[in-house]
Amino acid sequence: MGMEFLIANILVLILTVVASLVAVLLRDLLAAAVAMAAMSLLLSLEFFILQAPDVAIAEAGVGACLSTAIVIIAIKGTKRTEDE
Amino acid sequence: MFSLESGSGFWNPILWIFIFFIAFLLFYGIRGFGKSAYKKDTDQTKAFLSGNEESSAEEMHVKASNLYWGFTTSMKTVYTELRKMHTGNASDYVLWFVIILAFLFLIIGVM
Amino acid sequence: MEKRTIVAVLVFAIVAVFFFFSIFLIHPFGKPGQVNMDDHIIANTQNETGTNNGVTSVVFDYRGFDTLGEATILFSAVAGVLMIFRRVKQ
Amino acid sequence: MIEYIPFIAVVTMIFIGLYAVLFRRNLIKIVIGISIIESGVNLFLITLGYREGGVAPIFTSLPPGTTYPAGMVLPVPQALTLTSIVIGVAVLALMLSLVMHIYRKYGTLDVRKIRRLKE
Amino acid sequence: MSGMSKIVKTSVNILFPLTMIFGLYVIAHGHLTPGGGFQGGAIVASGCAMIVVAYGSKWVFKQIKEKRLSSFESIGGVGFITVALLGLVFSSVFFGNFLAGSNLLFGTTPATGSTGADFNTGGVLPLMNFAVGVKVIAGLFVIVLVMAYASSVKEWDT
Amino acid sequence: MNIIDVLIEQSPALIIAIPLLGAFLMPLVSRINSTVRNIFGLLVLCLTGFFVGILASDVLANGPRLYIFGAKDLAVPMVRILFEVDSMSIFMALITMVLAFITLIYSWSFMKDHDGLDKYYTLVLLLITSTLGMELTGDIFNFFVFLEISCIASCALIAFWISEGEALEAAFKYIVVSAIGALFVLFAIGLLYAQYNALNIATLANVLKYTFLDKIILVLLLVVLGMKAGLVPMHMWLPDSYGRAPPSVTLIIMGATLASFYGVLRVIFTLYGNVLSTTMRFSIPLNVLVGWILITLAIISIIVGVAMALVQSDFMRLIGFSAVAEVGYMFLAIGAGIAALGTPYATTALQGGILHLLNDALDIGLLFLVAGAVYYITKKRSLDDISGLARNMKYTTVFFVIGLLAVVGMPPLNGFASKFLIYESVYQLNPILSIVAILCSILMLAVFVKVFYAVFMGPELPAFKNVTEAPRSMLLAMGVVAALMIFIGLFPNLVIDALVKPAADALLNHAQYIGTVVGGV
Repeated sequence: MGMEFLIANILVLILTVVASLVAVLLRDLLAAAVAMAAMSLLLSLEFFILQAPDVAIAEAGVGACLSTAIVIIAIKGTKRTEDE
Repeated sequence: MFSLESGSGFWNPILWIFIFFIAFLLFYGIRGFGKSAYKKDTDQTKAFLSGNEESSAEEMHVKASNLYWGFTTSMKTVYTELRKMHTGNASDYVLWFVIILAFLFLIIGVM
Repeated sequence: MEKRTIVAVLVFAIVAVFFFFSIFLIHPFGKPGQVNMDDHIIANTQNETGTNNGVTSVVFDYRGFDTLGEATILFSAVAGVLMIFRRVKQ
Repeated sequence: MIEYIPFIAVVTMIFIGLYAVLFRRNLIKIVIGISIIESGVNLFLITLGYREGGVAPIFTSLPPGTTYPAGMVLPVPQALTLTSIVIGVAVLALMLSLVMHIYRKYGTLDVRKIRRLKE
Repeated sequence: MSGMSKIVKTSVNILFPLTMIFGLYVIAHGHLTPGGGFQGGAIVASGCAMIVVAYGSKWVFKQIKEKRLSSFESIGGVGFITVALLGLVFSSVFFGNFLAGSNLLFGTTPATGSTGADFNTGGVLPLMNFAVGVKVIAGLFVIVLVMAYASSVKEWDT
Repeated sequence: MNIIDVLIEQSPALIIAIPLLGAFLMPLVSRINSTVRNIFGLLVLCLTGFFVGILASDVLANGPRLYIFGAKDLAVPMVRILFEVDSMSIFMALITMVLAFITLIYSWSFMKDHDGLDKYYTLVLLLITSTLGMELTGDIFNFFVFLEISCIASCALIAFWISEGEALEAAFKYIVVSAIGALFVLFAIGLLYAQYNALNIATLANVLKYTFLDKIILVLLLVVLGMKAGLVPMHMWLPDSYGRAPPSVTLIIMGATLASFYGVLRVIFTLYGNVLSTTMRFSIPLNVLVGWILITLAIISIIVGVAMALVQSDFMRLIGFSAVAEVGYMFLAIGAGIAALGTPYATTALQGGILHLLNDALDIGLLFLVAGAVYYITKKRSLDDISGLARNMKYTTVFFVIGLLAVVGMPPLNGFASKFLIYESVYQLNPILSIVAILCSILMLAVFVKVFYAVFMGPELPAFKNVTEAPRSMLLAMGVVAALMIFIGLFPNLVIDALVKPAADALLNHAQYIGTVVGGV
């Protein structure tokens, strides 16, 4: 396995995990939705690195775009902050 | 012919109905020996509540939730635990799932 | 801490330990052990399905029935969403 | 250890999502948690299908010098992941529309307060 | 959502046809290049979601009824299952790829190994890609549209 | 070639394709009018039922049948999806079809005044399709896909009464629980694929070695499917959703639940069939371990289900809790069958469990239909608000009494036949289990006597002076179920010989299931 591949792979994976952690921990739901979009985008990049272009396109279209749109619509229909 | 074998016993509905019918006839016959002085709608059929007036049927009706009051009160400790278990919280439902998952991991996974 | 939190953390940890332990028993990343099914597909996709894209041949031909199920899932989700946002006359 | 890093990322993502479901109180956070679990499982399937130095299983203008089948990644997990992604968005849409409706009825998104059905 | 500023609307007007063309390209070339019915459908549906964001869901809702979209989705699904059933009729097995190798429509078999892009290959797969594409476009768009409409009206009569 | 042979050969695919096509067409058809829609639904179900019938007659006579999607013959690695239909699958499919017919007939009257019915019938057909698919499939990923369809369709149907907040709440809880469960199933499938590079159940069962990963997979599949079947303490979604779904669809949601139970059977007996009796860990055979785990959970299910049912005041929620207890009886029987694998009474226990599956579907189904009729007439859920309905709803009362007697296991109704087999065989494993089961049965009688007293006996409330009998199609549906129950009660041996024994043998004979695929290369 090439060194560049390894570094890119690990970097993207760490960023994905960090993005998902941010999406879970943020109080502001809109920011969490954006973090989720970032996670999906990084995930689709990871799929591309792992030679799965089909899945990468699907994840970019469905996960990063439509899912985020749906979540933001739902946040707009309810309320924005997480109250404890 | 129509019987169901379980290895140690058998169950035959047709035979059971036949025996039940005979038992019913016997019971009916024995019932005939009872008092024939019973008359409907006389004082002898009225309930005697220490001389108090009998309430109407609506007032006497016990609501369904109070029906087994004695049982539930005597089993109070069990029922408080059971009610505490059914919190109705969606996260708790998932938590129970994870608990069973952990238990079975410990039992099956370690063995 | 509440009792629920303690229990939750405990079982969470147990399940996590088992999961983390189990993934080290899978083949190392990039070196799949048995590959006969996938090799068969890669070798035969051009002859059997006439398709250059191996993934599409799996999605629509070798495992086309799953794709029908997938389309059905989307269909039932749409039916569900439309049903939930229907107007109720009262 | 370094060979297992993608798998570790997968399990970490699954448990981050599970954490959201178990410990977060907001319904939309729970939904986001389920979505993260789903992403983790998708990544798991793709990771299983990767073959060292392989290219995508597409024959149109293949890079020269590719040997196949040994030089291609496995196609079946990719197909499974496609199915799983569509399932994910379907479940997400249904859950969020339920959440929107629940908010209109209950006036809150706190999971501890949405429990008229108990005992 | 009553619609956004003029700049947004204009840029969406330019971007939307491009997204549409790209999505349809992905659907049509699903059997040759990465992509297919789902991926292309998702891309087109995101373009439509862009329209919903820019123009407001009420305006879009006036233009196109959700019943019509749901019928389109049904038609896509029926088309998919019909292709599968045609396999049952012509090659006597459900999901049979009866066009592959028949030299009819999409029936050419490509040479093995690295080949150029020959559009006329794939058997029934391009047909299924189209059916699924129609279905996914309509399905995802109707989900976004209905949810956006429901979140934009204050009280819906339930 | 005979036309019937061709139809039989194609029937596994058509059983799925026809209701699916019907579901896709339903939004278009229901634009015409409601009568056409009802007739269309019935037609679709009749066609499906016909194919299930001919497939059943063939499978019961000639053994398991394969159907490969997309090709005539198997390639050596099982690359394609295939359906493998044996007697157990077809038994489940027959139950599903019966429940589907009853649901459809009942819905005609029950759902008449609602709107959104095109979506309702679409989802009903989708749920039936997914249940049939789960039961017939021989591919584990395909099983997951159908499981997911059944989750989504059930969730949407549970939320059908959207103007009640509780229905939405129940649906949300259901979808959270089942989405997470399904994702864990997908993880388990990934682990299976990683080890053996196959997705076919028979192929996997042939090469399974019971490594540590296989233990993880077993636990994941067992727990998720157990949760979907309603095992305590993962049952809490079940009374919520059964209690709040329209009673007409509770039947087929119950069909999906039973399909999950079938999944448990398939995982234990077929997927782990080879290793089940040959693996010993710390001098305990695997089958004893798994069997006693199931028995423990089953006993807890029975006790908790009955105890909670006793204090409920909502009619349908009460039946939901007693459904949990009935699921416990089924798990008790198969747990005993697994723990004692190889002995003659294990087979009896298994037969009892499988017969109880049929009886549970009919008994609890009839009670839900009666509850639905009461709700339809009075529009009230709480038992405290209803009283004295027996005066005006004579037929419904009779059906309720039949359901009551059957569900508590009174002779000579069908519930007794299966519970008799369960008690007798479990007694030989451990007498205490049997005693607990019988005691809980008696408590169940108390539960339903309370319902009978509250709903049908008692003084006539002024609000219900002028109530009438339930509409005719609802009575017809209830009558059909009651007739089936009396028939099974009177002639249990006919059903056992014709359907239950082949099903139990098919489960125990995993070598045949595997050999049909692997040997047929």
